[in-house]
Amino acid sequence: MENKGKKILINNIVPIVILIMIVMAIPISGLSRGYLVQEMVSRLSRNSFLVLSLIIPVVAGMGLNFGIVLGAMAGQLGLIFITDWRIAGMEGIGLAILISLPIAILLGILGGYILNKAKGREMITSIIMGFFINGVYQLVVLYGMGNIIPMTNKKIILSRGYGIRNAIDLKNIRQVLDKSIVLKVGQFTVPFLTILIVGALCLFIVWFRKTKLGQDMRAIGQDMEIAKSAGIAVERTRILSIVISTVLASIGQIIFLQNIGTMNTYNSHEQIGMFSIAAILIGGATATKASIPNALGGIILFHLMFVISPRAGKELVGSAQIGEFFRVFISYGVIALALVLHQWRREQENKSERKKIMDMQLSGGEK
Amino acid sequence: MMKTIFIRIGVILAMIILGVFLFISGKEHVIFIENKGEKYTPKNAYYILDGEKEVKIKAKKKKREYAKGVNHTIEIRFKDTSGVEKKIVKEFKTKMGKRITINTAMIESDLWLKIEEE
Amino acid sequence: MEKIKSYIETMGWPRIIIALFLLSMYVIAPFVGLNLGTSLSDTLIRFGMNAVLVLSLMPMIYSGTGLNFGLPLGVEAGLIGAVISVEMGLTGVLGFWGAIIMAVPFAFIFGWGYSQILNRVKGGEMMIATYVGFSSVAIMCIMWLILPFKSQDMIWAYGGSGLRTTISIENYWQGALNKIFPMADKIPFGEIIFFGFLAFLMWGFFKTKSGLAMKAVGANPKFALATGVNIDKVRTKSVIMSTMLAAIGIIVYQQSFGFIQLYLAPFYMAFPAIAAILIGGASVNKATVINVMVGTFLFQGILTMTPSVINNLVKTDMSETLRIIISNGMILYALTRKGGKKNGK
Amino acid sequence: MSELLLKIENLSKSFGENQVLKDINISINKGEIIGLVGENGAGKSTLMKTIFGMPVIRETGGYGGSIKFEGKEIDFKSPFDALEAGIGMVHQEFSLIPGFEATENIVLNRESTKNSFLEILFGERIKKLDSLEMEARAGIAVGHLGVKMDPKTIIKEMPVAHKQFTEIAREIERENTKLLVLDEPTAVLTESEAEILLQTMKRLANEGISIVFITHRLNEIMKISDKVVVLRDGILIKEVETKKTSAHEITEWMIGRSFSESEIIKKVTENKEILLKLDKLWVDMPGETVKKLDLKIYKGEILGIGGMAGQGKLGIANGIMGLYTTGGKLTFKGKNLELNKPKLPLENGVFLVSEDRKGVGLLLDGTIEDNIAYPAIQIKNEFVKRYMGGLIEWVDKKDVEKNALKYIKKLEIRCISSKQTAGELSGGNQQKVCMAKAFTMRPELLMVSEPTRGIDVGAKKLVLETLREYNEKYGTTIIITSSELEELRGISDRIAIITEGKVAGILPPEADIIKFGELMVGIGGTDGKN
Repeated sequence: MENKGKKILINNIVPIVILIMIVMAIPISGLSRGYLVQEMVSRLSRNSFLVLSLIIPVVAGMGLNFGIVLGAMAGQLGLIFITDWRIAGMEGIGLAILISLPIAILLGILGGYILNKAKGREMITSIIMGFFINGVYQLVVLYGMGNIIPMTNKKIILSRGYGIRNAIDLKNIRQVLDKSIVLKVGQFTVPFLTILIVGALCLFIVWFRKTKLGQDMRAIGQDMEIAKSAGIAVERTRILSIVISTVLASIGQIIFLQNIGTMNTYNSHEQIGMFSIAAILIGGATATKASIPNALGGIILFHLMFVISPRAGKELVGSAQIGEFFRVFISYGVIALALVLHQWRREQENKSERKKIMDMQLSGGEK
Repeated sequence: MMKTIFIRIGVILAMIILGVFLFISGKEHVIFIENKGEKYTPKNAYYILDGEKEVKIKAKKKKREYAKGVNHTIEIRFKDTSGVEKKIVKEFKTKMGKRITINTAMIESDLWLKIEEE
Repeated sequence: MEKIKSYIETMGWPRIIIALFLLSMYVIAPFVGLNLGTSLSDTLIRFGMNAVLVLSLMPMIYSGTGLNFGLPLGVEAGLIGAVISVEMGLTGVLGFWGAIIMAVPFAFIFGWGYSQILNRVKGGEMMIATYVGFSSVAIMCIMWLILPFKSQDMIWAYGGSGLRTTISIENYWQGALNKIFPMADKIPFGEIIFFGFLAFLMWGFFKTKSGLAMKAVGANPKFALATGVNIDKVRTKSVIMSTMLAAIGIIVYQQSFGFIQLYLAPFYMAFPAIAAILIGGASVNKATVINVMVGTFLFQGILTMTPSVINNLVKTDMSETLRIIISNGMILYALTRKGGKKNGK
Repeated sequence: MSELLLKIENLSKSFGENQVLKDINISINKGEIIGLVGENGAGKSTLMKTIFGMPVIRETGGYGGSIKFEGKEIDFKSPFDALEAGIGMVHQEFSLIPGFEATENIVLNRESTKNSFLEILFGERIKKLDSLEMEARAGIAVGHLGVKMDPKTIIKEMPVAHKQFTEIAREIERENTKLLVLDEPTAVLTESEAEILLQTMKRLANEGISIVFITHRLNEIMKISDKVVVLRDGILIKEVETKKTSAHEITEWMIGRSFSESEIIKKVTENKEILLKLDKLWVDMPGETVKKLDLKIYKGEILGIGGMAGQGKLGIANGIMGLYTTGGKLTFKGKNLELNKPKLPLENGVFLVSEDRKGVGLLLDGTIEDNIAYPAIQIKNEFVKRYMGGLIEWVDKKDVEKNALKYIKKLEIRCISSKQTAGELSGGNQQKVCMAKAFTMRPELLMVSEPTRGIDVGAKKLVLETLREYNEKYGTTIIITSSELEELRGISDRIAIITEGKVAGILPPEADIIKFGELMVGIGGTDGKN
């Protein structure tokens, strides 16, 4: 029993450490409990869709997919078009998703193909791919829109006549999803429709794991060679997992930006990639195992820390800026720590696995 | 196999049609409302566009409104030449690429709605 | 024809495309009203600034620890050295060497700690290096605010505590290397000679006993193990060397640039350096001094030429976007090659 | 019961110019168990690959002769065609998904699914799995084996025997499995587990599934196979009913090579001084595990280590050099030598020429002279000039080149110059470079693993002569580990046969070849006393 307990402790070391830090920091930061809960509800509804989209590639053995940035870009392109055409309300969100769908699928296929060529190095390749496609995105948005791609709405075009402005006000779809059905639970306002959509995604993930495609992905995630020898189309299935994750990320980004109301065209997609992966890692996920509790728990922990640390920094050391940098440090430090622990633990497991076989053979051979 | 191809093409077509529909019903149109009558212009008039809150418009003034979708109703309230409070409800349609100006003062005459090329 | 084909094979298509791209830039420059002399010296100056930073990647590539995405860690050590040297008010060549001497111990400690982590995660180095680099930048941001620096040129004017984001070393040791060379603004003799000296040391190191051991660990770890080489010790040595060279590299960069950039400046410094050495022909586990020189020249050439040439041609400043596309495109190309077979995650 | 299932007629196969299979004629009836025996390299795995339609066979020029399955000529493009036709194969190392349940493994990629309307749109892989149906199918398959095993357990937590049964269950769960090939299934099982497996095979045969049982344990063959097929050097020696033969006779066929009279100059080793003693040595080398082995090596002798592949003979040398995790006690010249420290044996004058030339023995893109000098530089600081009080240890290129040229002449290494990269050399020349590397170290104990594997005859002769020359001239003790029994008998003073990770017995080179055979298949055995 003790070994089992120890095992659970080691597996979830990261969430526990963060939890302890948060519990200590709450009193220092002086933020009221009510404020924190309300903040968590809105942040949970805003980020869940994006973080959940990370689960499928992990199941398929592609590791934590920094290609989520690709999906976010596709979502933003959709939003740019509907703002330009001035489509408002739910129709605007629907159309944005519809426009971003083909783009996300295309980027997903491209991403999956590249990752297939860099087997064993998926995670670092997906980071670099995120930067590369960001360059292409800037080429299209900063230089393409306005001259090559006709844009009518002058408010989002730069003064020089082409290229999209850095910050766009999405007033025609701001909070449309969240405000549509609002539940009053005690003194907290809960954006019920968004929570419903997130719930639907959770059901989809659970259902998807049970389909033949989901099973193939789980098999490939565990051992690609055996899956291939059993006749599973490994390359195609890996690309499919990336396409699904990219499409979900584009929808997630649209939900995220409609909640915030403004979009900074050139870095909100990079930021979101970083925060989502930090969140799921804080939730206890690893490069080979990720579940829905990891995602949702991770969001709460990450954003609690995100909100508290600047205030705690201010109270403790008298400068919010330190709190600000502390927050950046925590999100990167946590990713580094989680990755190191995961790699290290995998080595320990392999070693003990080998030792177990060896002892068994030594004793087995005795008879 | 042919069946799946047809189904898939059908779904793609449906998505495109859905997109067009969303575009039309979601498009925000610019509607100008002015209070300039030929003979008589009420000192101030009030209008409610698509059930939004009531807006006051002084004489000779012009206001810009954004309205989503195709069918709209406008309810105008003003005092006529003899000082009697009048309330009139009109319906109108917005069309793609057309600019609409509604003249509250001339609401009763048939010149209340002007549609020009944008 | 055979000869050309094999030559293309070894050079690799992307490198040829970039070299032609750069050549075309130099050809177009005069037609677009740019005098060739200034653009060439512009490239050379930037070459001098970045060459040592790119050289710092070599030891880790040789020892098979992969591309050093944790370069910012070494850069931070260099920044500490530079800041202390300014705090002590050292000027001229003394200031420059003072900064290096101050930076080396920090680089040693940072490098050692960094190598202990990397030795525990063999196979997954690149991914973890990236985040160790990012977190080190974040910690140092806090340090710049807390550490007790007094020199007026460095701390915030009103607040009085914490360092400014950019510190001018105008009157300290800017251009220290070029004091004794005539037209230094045209061709940075100082930096090039300094780089030559370090490159020679690097070339020499790989002819010594521990240099050979390091090459063996990178090329074939099983062979190294069978020859009794202590793999972890060699990898630690290579990481410490890389971190120290990165510290020296940033000091050379600042000495020519004229400013010390703190806080989040070093955040993305690893990627251009790695793109440069890859353009030069290096792969995930093989790099030579020639790769460093060719790569830095080509990469910096593109950075200096694209803004001026394209601006005049198309009247838009696309250089920033092009830089991102080319540098990350190169790294992506290297990562998807079969070459780096065994390590790097 | 005699309905014909598989008929192989004068099958032949060659890779490049060496002939691997010559004129094989085998017929397998429905529900018959065929015991397939033969030394490693006798062509067993190539035969199986040909039947199974592995791409490697087609890529290397296909095969001669014909294979008829159920009367029809087969031309399988890939193993999946063979599976479709009803031929299942269970390899020695498990191909099971560790994190999956036994059920999921048994029906892998043949999962039963529920229909769903989405199917038309997203393809049939979108269908939901029908886990109840899958569990039922797995239950039947496991029941079929007559083994009580819970199909819900995860593979990782299963005992080895159950993993073996899961894999067999997967193969027979296919609807029309008619022929099952089992490659060394009992190698990892204990006695009792092997017994259950044999009963299961009997039960499956009675139900009409024919089984090809590849093993080197002759007692198992005698117990359950209906017919025995003996292969040696690619030739079909014998196809006979098991009833009409005996284990002794089979060994003879397996190994009965004519005892070539290569001249043996016998050197009687009278001085019994022990150079190296191994007590309860275990080595965790994948595929070559050594289990609690005791062995004594005398100073100045040439000890041959033989045995079948995968029995652990290669593990010994790698274990001594600390290349794989090792345990037990190792005394060298009376001193206890700490294990798992590769530097220690090298410093004490022990050197290993590895069996894996390309993977361990050489730096393929390093020059010949560097390769030869590497260990000497790292361990003995030879060829190194010290400057500034040892701060700089500069490698003297001229010395390195001189030393390399000496060996290039002595061992007749055919190369353009000593600066040529090792990767460009032929197999034989690469082996000579490895030998030169060993001789530069002037070791007291030289271990050589598979020195003559895959090299031309001329190089073979030269390598063996040089080894004997160094043994006589410098008194270097040599341990040669090889699967070429003839070679060992030609050069060693004593030959130890390793079976199942232990010393099965030590024989003088001129002992009867059958005695060697028996030790190899684990029948006889003097348990390595003398």
